[in-house]
Order: sequence, then C-alpha cells, then structure tokens
Amino acid sequence: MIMSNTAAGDQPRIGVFVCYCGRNIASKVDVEKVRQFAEKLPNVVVSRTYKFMCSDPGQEMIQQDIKELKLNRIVVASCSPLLHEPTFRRTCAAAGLNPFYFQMANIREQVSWVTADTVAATRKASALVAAAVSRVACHTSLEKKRVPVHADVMVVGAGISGIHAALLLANAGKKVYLVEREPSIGGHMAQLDKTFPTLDCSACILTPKMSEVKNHPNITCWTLSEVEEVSGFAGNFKIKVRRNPRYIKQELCVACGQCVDVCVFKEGKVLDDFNVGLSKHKPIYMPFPQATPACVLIDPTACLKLSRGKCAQRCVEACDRKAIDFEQQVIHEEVEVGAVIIATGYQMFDARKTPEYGYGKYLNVYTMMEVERLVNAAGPTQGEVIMRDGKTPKTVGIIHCVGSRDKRHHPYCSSVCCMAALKTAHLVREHTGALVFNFYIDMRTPLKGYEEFYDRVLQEGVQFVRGRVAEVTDWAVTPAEDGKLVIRVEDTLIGVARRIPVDMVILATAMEAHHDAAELQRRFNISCSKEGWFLERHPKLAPVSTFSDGIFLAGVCQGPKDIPGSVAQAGAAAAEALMLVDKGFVEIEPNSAWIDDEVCSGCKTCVPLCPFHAITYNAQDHVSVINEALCKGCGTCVASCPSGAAQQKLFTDEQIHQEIKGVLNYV
Amino acid sequence: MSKPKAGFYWCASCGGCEESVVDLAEDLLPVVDAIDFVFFPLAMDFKRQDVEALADGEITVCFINGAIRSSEQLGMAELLRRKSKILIAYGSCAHQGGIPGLANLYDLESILETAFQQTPSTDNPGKTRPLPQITVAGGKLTLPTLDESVKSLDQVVEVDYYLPGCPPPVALLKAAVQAILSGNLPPRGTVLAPDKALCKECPRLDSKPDELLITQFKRPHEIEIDQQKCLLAQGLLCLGPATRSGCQAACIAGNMPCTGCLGPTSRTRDQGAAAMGALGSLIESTEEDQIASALENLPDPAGTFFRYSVPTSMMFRKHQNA
Amino acid sequence: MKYLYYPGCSLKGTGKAYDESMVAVFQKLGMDVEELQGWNCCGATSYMSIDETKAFALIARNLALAEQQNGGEPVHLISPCAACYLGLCKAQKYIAESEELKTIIVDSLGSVGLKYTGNVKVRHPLDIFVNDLGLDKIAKCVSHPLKGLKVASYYGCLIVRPYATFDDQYNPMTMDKLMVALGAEAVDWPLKTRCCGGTLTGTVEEAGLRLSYMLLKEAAKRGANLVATACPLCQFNLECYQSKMNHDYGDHVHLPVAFFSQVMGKAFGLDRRQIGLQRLMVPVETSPAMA
Amino acid sequence: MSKAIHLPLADNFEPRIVAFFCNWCTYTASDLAGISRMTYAPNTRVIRVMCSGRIEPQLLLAALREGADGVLIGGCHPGDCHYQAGNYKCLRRFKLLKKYLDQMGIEPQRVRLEWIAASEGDKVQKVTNEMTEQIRKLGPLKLTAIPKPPSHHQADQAPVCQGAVS
Repeated sequence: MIMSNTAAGDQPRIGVFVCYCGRNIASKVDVEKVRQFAEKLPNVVVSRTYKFMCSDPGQEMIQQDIKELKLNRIVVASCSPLLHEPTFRRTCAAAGLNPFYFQMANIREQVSWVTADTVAATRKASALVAAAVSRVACHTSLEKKRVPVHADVMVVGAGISGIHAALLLANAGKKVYLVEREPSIGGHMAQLDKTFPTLDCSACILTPKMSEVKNHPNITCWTLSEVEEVSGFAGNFKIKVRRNPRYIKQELCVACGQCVDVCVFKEGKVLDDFNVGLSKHKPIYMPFPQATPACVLIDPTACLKLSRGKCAQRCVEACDRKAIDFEQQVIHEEVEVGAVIIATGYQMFDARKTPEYGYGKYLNVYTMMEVERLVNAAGPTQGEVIMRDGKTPKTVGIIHCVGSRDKRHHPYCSSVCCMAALKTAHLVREHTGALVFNFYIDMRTPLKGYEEFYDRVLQEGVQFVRGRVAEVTDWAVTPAEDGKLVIRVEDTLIGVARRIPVDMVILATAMEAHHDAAELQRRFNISCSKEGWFLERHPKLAPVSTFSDGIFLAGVCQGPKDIPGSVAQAGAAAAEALMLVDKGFVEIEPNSAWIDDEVCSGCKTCVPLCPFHAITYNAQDHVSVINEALCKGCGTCVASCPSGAAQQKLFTDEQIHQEIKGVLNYV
Repeated sequence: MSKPKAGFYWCASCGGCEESVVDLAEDLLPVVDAIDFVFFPLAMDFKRQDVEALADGEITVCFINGAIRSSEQLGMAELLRRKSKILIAYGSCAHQGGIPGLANLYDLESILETAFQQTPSTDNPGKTRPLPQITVAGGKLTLPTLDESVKSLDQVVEVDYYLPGCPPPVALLKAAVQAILSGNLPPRGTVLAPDKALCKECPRLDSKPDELLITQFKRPHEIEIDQQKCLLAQGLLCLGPATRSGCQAACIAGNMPCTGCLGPTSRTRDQGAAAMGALGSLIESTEEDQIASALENLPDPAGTFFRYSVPTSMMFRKHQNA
Repeated sequence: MKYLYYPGCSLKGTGKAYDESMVAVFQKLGMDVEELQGWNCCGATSYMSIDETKAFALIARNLALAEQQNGGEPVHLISPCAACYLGLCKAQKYIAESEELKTIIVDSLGSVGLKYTGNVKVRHPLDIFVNDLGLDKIAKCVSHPLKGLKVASYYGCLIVRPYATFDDQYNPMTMDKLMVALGAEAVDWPLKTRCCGGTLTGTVEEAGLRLSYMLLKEAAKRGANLVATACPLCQFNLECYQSKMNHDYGDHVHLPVAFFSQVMGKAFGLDRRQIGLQRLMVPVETSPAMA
Repeated sequence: MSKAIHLPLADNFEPRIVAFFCNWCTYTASDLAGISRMTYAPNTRVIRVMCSGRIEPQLLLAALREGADGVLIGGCHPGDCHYQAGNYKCLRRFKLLKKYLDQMGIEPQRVRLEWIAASEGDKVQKVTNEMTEQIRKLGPLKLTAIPKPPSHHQADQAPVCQGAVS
C-alpha cells in the first residue's frame, strides 16, 4: 500500500521529446524508434523528435505542446542533466508548468557516445526514456529555495593567478581575503628571470601587482597561512584559517635588514627555497628583495632562541623598532565568505625520480628552475651562470619532458616546458655563449608568438635533437668525452644513437600537483583528476567551476598552463565569483528531505546520520524533525528510516522505484 | 434476526493465534452472544462438509491463521474464502508467512531429509517417507502434499484485512471485532494495527540517546540487560523501529528485544530490508574490517531481520539457481 | 623466517666458487640455511624463449618444493644466480597475475603431488645480507678488513631489471655498501648494470667480447683492482676472455673478477679453498688484501 | 513495446544491470566516459541519486525483484563524499545486505559497490564491462515469482457487513 505522489485529480499528461543532437545521438540511437516506443508508454500524450531540442525552435515546440496539449509532465531525452536540465526546466517554467514536473533521460553521454551497437543503443535509450516517463508521473510541484549570500570572497594561493583574481575582485569593490602559505606572495612567477616569448623581466611586471595587493584597502592578505576547515555552502562559507607566527611584528618591520646582518650566524644556515636550494639563508631572513609583505621572518627550526631557547639575541638589540617577537603564537582566524577561488598552483617534479639523468649524482646537472635563479641578477650568482664546480659551461644540454609524457611518472604534457626550455636555451646562450642542445620528443609551441620564438632560437644557433634521452653518464669512451657529462640519445631524425658530451645538463622538469593537494581537495569538497589537478565542473563549458557551487579554480592547480593562461583563467574565476556574490542570493535545488510526523515513531535512527546536523528530536511529540535550511539533500536519512517516514524531494521512494521499473521495462 | 456467522481456521501455525481468542476473557462473552460460530476446529466439532454446505459468502467473517504450505491448507483457504464475506489474515503466519515461512530459506527436499532422516532422534534406516497416498485394507489413505514454498495467506487467496502479531494482541482483536460488528470498516487491505513503529509506544523511548551509534551487536545472553534502558542503546538488536506498534511493547516489557511480529508500517515495502537499512547505517565505523567485525554477531541476517516475513519479503524465498 | 637455498645449475658447474663461498658465508654469519631438496634447472633464459608456459612450470616446481620443504609455512628462497633469480621472480609475477596460467601451473604441479600457494618469497643474497642481517652485523664479522681493495661492484643486467625488487634500477648500491662494510673502497662505476654480452660471447663472440671489454676497461680506468659480480655468467665472461680481449683490442687488461660472496669470505678470514679462490683464472692474490 | 526493441533471444543472454550512481562522483564519471567516447557494454541502466547514502537495501532488492540480473552502486571514494560521509553509510548497509544476499543464494558478483571518482571515466568502463561479463557467465537471475491469488472481489470497496450486536 504505497502512497502515490501523484496528487489526486492530477492525471499525468506526459510529453516525450527525443533529441537527435545532430548526429551525436542519431548516429547510434534510432531516434524515431525511441519516439514510437515512448508513444506507447502509459500517460504519454505526445512523443516528438527534433534535431536540437535545446535550440530555440526545440524549446518552443515543447512550450507549445505544454499549452495546446495541456501537458503536465515533460520528459526530454537528450544529453546529461548535468548539462541541460536547467535549460529545459526554464523551458517548462516559461510555459507556465512547474519546472520540477520535468525529467531528463541521458541518451547521449550514457548511450550514444558509449555504445558500439546501434540496436543495443536504441534499446538502452528506450529503457532510459521509459524510466523517465514512469518517474515523472509521480513528480510533484516544488519551489527553489533562495538563500542570501555573503558578499566577501576568499582567494587561496597568492601566485600570479591568486593575485590577479584578488585584485579584480577588490577593484570591483569586494572584500577579499588572500591566503598564502609562503612568507611572501608572488608564487613561482617571482622566481622567474624572464618570461617567454617576450623576454620581459618577470619581476618587473609582477612586483607592481604585488604592491598593489599590499596597499589595496579591500584586500586582507595573510601570508604564512593555510586554510584549516571549511563549512557551509555556496554563498555562505565559514572558513577557518591558521596563521603561523612570523616572530616579527609585521606592522613594525621596515625590512631594513639590520637584524639579519647581526644574527649570531655569520653564514647562511638553511637552504633557501626561493633560490631552489642554490643558496642558504640565516634563521632570520628576508625571503627575497621584493618580498611582500616587505618583512623579515624567523625560521623557528633554525633559530637558536626558538629551537634551543638560548641565544645572544643580537637581532633584538639591532631592531630599534622592537619588531622582533619570539612570543608570537599561531592565530586561528574564522571568516565568512560567499565564494572561494582556489589558486594554489603547483610544485616541480623531483628530478631525483629520474636517476638515469644523474640529478643529485653529477654536480653539473641542474633543473630549469635552478637555472632561472642562476641567470637572475638577484640570484645566488648575481646572474652569472657559474656551475657547482665553479666553471662556466661551454656546452649545455637541455633535456625536455623530465617527469612528463612519461608513463612511469606523469603521462600528461606539462605544456609550458618546451617554451621554457627555449627561453632557457636563449638565456644560457646569452649569458655564456655556450653551444646549447635541446633534446625533445616533440616541440610544442602553439600559442601567440611562440612558434616565432622557436624560430628565433633556432636562428640563434641552438641545436635541436629529437629523441628521448636514455641517460646522462660520466662514462667517457673517447678522449673528447673525458671529464664531460655524456648525453646518450637516439636521434630519431637521423636514426642514429648519439653520445653528446656537455659541461652542463639542464632538466626541464614537469609541473605537478602539490603533494598535499588531496588535503585541500577534501577540505573544500571538490574533485581531483587522476594526476592530482583539481577537477573543473565541465572541461569545456565550466572550466573554472567545480562540483561544489561557489568554489572556483584559477591557474595551474587546475592543470599545467603558462602565465597568460593562468591570468586569463584567474579573470574568469573572478567573474564567476563576482556573479555569485553580487546577485545577493543563491537558489538551492529543492531536494531536501522531510519527515512525515504522521508516520514517524521517533526512533531517532536518522538523527546521528545527518552529516549536517539538520535533524533534531522533538521530545514533546516524539518525532524527529528536519531543519530544511540545513538539509543539503543527500538522502541518507531517507535510506535509513525504518518506517518510511523520511522522504526526499525529487528522490522519493516512489520516484526511484518507478525509475527502477522503467529501466527494466525494455524487455 | 440471524446473527452474523464467524469462522476460525488454522493452517501452518503453532495454534497460539486461536488461543489468543480466549485471551479476550470476559470480553469474549458478548462476542459469543453476538455471533454464531459456524467453524472453529479448536473449540467446536465442525467438519469440512459443514462448511461446504454453507452458501457462498454466508460466513460474515472468517479468521484464518497460519501460513500456507500444504494442499489441504490451500484447499481450506480457498473454500473459506468462497464462503466468507470478510476474510481476515489472523496473526503473523497468515499475514507474512511467520515462523513457518522461515522454511523458505531451504528447499523442500532438504527439509524432509532433515525431518525424516537427519535429526538425532530419528531412527529411520529404511529412509521411509510419508506417501501422498497408500492403499490399505479397507481403502485408500491420502496425505496432503507439500508445496516447494511457504506462502502467506494473501498469496493464495484475496484477503480483506490483516490482524498481525504472534499472537495478535488482544486489544487489536477486540477493536477488529467491534469494527466488524458495527460495520464501520476501513478500506479493504488495511492492516488492523497502528501505522506507527513500536518506538512510539515503547516505555523506554526516552532512554534512547538522540545520537545512537552501534559498535558491536550483542545477543541477549551476552549481557545483563538493563530493565529501563532502550535495548538498542544496550547493543541488542531490537526491531521496534521497523515494526508496527499495537502490542504495547509486550516483549520489551519482558526485557526482550522486539523481533518484528507485527510486520512493517504501510510505507515500507520490505520490513527486513528496511530494518537492515536502518540498523546497518548505525554501525559506528568507516573501516571495512571494523564494519565486518561489528556484524560478526549477526550470523543470520535472514532469520533475524525476516523472522516473520520471508515469504512476503522481496526475495520471497532462497534463490534456487537454475 | 626460514631460509632455503636454491643454487641452480651454474653454481654446481662453472660457478662452483659462488656456491662454495655463499655456503661458507652463510655459516660464518650463523644463518640456518638448508639447500632446497630435489631442485631442478630454472630453464635459464633459453627455455623461456621456447615455451613460456612449460618454462614457468619448470620454475614453479622449485617454488612448490620450497613450500613443501617448509610444511606450507611462509619461506624465503635464496637464489644467488642472477638468471635463476630473475626466472623465479618472473614466474611468480606471471602466475600471480594470470588466473589462466595459474590454473595450468597448479594442475601440472598437482599431477606430481605438489602445491604452490605463493607462500614463498624469492630473495637475492645481496638483499638478505644488507636488508635482513644489516651492514652492522656484516661489519662485525670482518676479521681482515680489505684495506686498499678498490671494488667495481657489478650487478649485471638481470638482478635489477626488469624488476627492481630490492635496489635502484639505474644505480643499485647494495653491493657497493656491502663492499664498504668489508673495509674495501667502492669505485664509482657507471656500468654496474650494463650487459656483459651474456650468451652472445658463445655465439657472436665479437659482439659479446666488446661488451665485456668495455666494462673491464672502464673499471680499470676508474682505478678498480677487483670486479665483484653476482652472476656466474658475468663472472665467466669477464674473467675467462681477458687474454683474448687483450689480443683482439691490443690492450693489457688484467683485472681479477670474483663473486661478491668470495670477497665477503676473504674479509671474514675464511680459508681460500673454502671460498673457492683457487678456482679463479685471473689470480685474485694480486689485489690488495686478497692475498 | 515498439517493434524496434528486440527481445534478447534466450540463447544470447544479455545481463540487465541497474546502476545507482551518485550525482557528484560516479554519475559525473559516467558522463566523462561519454565525453571521452569510451565504448562499454550497454547492459547497465543508470539511476542518478544525489548520494550513495540514499541507496537502501529496499531499492537494491526491488531492482532484483523487478528483473535485474545485477545491481551496481557507484559512490565517491572514501573521504571524498560530497556530503562528507554518505558513502560510508552506504558501505555499512551494503556489508550487512551482502551477508543477507549470501544467505539467500544470490551470487556475490551480482551485487557490487564501487568507489568511482568524477575523473575515473575509465573505471566506469572497466567495472561495467567486468560486471557484465561476470553476470553473463552466471546467467539470468530467475527469482521465484511471488504468488498472486486469483481475484475474488469485483468492486474494490470495503465489504458490507450485515447484522449487528443484538
């Protein structure tokens, strides 16, 4: 004795609309046969096909039928509901039909695109249509819930993407929290010397944006900080941020550097991250000259005072502004924002994982990022390319695709390395006049001005050898190879195995997702691709959205890309975030659960199961009650209710059972 | 004027249901005055022929208890259906198959094998089995045949009302009888018991924590059972949440967990499955092995969650691979 | 964990010294190691290229024997010969990954009353010495530190390829570490996993010889005064053809090539015959600390 | 039933698999499989729910009772649930249900729970093909039909009852 959700006197009059989607569906599914099949299903009043159901004429056809044939239920068999459900719901609404009297059958993504045999595809499509038809018959009219949104935005990660997004939003008048875990904002771009293909100075174009961030009234910038906890939902996120101590009173420090000079350590002690380990800094240090905030910090693990508790503390004496504060503790901030932009960037592939290239074994094997610092005037060698053995290279080999396009490590193309390698070749040549070889699998220079740059570097006399390098070895078989690093490679253009002796090897290592990307992914409840990049909602149509509404992606954290690409994406993410918070409210899918107190026995089974604590027990009436505002519509309580008192809108027992009957109806 | 006629019959069951009629005690007397019993093997000497002699629909109301397994039970059910205006499935066995319904977890042959050959107390070297018929001096003797599966009453004849319970609670029987005599009956097919789960009338409901999770299912003999505290909260597997009320939580009053005899509420398709969904969800663990060990003390889910309802469950019986 | 010892054919023939020294070293280290009873040829690389399934069955018999000898309890099977080691590892991997192959193997073993459950772990002695016993224990047993001995540790191509079970595929270090623990010096020698020519030396001599020659030449160039090997065939190729190399390539390479277990035995102060030093064709005595 | 829809011949049995996929991970993954044009067995029929936590034993059993030869549940990987822990609730029920189905003589391969992330289109392909083949080997699931009585009453109203307490 199951109650039907179809209200009395509401005899379903169903219209079924099957889409060809050009050839996308029609090439595998016999759309006409599906139409005929649907026509004979119970309650179906009309069944039509059309080339593109989502086009205006297609939608008008549906609306006309709703009006003329008094249809009160609509089924569209086309693509995925994740793509066009909103479209067709609007169509229904425009014709005066409650948009939730609509059901979609996904016969493209889940039928025509994945099925080889046309007969099988047609049968499967028909089954899905049957399911939609029997399901929609017991749909009810529902209203979307509107919730006001918080106008502030958080940007996580302050590389070029995060900085750009933050500035756009701030300039649009939004309050922005910019969270960066390094001591300075700027990200990898700050480490680069020049940018391809224009060869303009990276710092020169980045630092103005960095100081703009620092001075912007709408931007709260937290460095040395990480997101700890995220709760809430689109429009109303509550985010806890952990701010690690800098042991310096930021507002007092003017980065004069006297504290650094007087530190009891005369020499650097800690490998310098900014210089990719090519130099060392003292326990108290300035990350790099243009660091923002312009403020020193203390590394608690290396500082004698903080690690051992005893030190002459010369720095304290030296600082007349009394900015040093060994007592600083971790601060936990909690803020509310309407939207979040994640722009956490990437890390470089560890070249030690390709031992055949001898990084870490042979002194003169470098990564490309290290060379960026070598050629940089502010770098450890003041811009001179001096190798670890003190020599300047006369011959240099740049190996492409280290860690990328390699099934042992990352299958993907890291996309920027070819151009970066070309730039490196140019710079090294410029600095040393050395003969430079590039060892590549394929050259990939597709964007504006890139191919031209490739051509320019060719003209400059840089050598290109097509072939994946087998190994780098110091095994010399000819006198010419003595004391050199020998690059063994098959030159696939001339079909010869070559041994090319060089002084310096530069590895174009891949961009890869941060080792701890998965933690962030879970904290924000978004998805990761297999390679660890954050997953966009749709590869083409929602490239900066995620599956969690209100959380957007910018820059390399979504996949390898260069600076122009990152900046463009940051702009897109900012626009999406702006659209959300400016609108003032979010509409929430009416799929929340409710409990029928006529049936509920107050057994409380559902209470502990709700992940959002939306269910409370009313001790007076001995029933459990769902707070609709807190319910996010997972349906766990419904599945756990032993007496069928809990039900979920859009996913009632009856609706799902009808769908089960439907999908099995085709035989 | 003639009194309404009533009949009682007893199929595959223990007989407790008919005993329960006597539990009406003095309330039985007005009933006896008000109706004529035309068939009541437990209490009166009527024979099948007496029923056959009646006109179709002559019996006003007939209470059949017990599940249907044998040809005789089927025959009687059909006969009484024909002769009765109102047919009531009386008790868990008629309602859902009940304890006899557990036989659907085995195939017929293995049951006969056990009954007539395997049990320790059986001495049957000749492997003798009852025969459907045998000719002896003086004529042919027949025995009813057994069907492969046990069925609930409404799986063989149409049933007008259900009066659940093992045995049905007196209060429910009384209410039913009054409804029948007064003639104001609910829609056909109604289960004549409250449509809320047992927790509603359980005296221990308030002692149930709002956020109850289960780390280990316990069995009654393993712990000293607190007389006041919710049994689920003590780790005992109580089916109260998935079972109709109407019994005033008699078993719980006896400090024993509910085993589900009054069947599911009208919103649930499958009592055992609903109970598994509910209690399974409450296991407090995210690790597969911990979940498994929490379930160790549930060696027999079918017998535990479907004690009275195997034939009316969605599986109906153990799957017999073709 | 119980250790069983699978010498393989070579160690009973050309590689006798490997066998003798290995057993002696086991004793010296106080390891309780039994020889696998009734073991058979692993089929080496040749059988594999003729009939894989039969080759696997042949190898699996040894694995089954190991399980049987240890009463079905988990057991480690030590296989010093590089070819046997690879064969055993490969067989285990393929049987584990292919249900089809597994059924065939299990059936064929069953027909001779043997069982293979996968309860046996194939181990190389290098792995055992360095990772089970540990270099400290090894160092403790050293009575005659190998002062001045410069060893080029030669792993050959089979121990770490294609399966790098216990060491780095490109730059294995276990043997180098072992040598250092014995008081010797490990020469940085990039050819440690390069092919010695294998059976080529017996068929296309010129090709094989060249490969072996490159190895020795580079080892000498880097100041090695001894090459330590972990493979009977490598040892044979590198040692026995030295005069021919010198003749063909107009060179005068003279480099002792010993099994790493012999070098261990020497450092442990074992008798030279006990560790088969007298069997070497290029006398090892010329090398420091080996006299 | 339209003529276009061929009935499968008894001798070439085509398994019927009902798949319950969660909206956020597995349903998206099966869309991705489509976008990536990964061809796979046409035997699954996907029913979208918001979370695998919505899947209860009753739904799964109903699918088998309605004629499915197998049921596949797809949810987010542990820790990745869009609703924090719905997939764990699903897992707990599932473990208990499997125990029951085992008793009821349902082969384990017929009912399967898989964690498939939004990016794992290939896993949808793999699992679907695998399951289809396994069930093809097992053959159709022919549950014993639930008996239905012959109709006795014509009009379906409450029966009238004559006589009253005297």
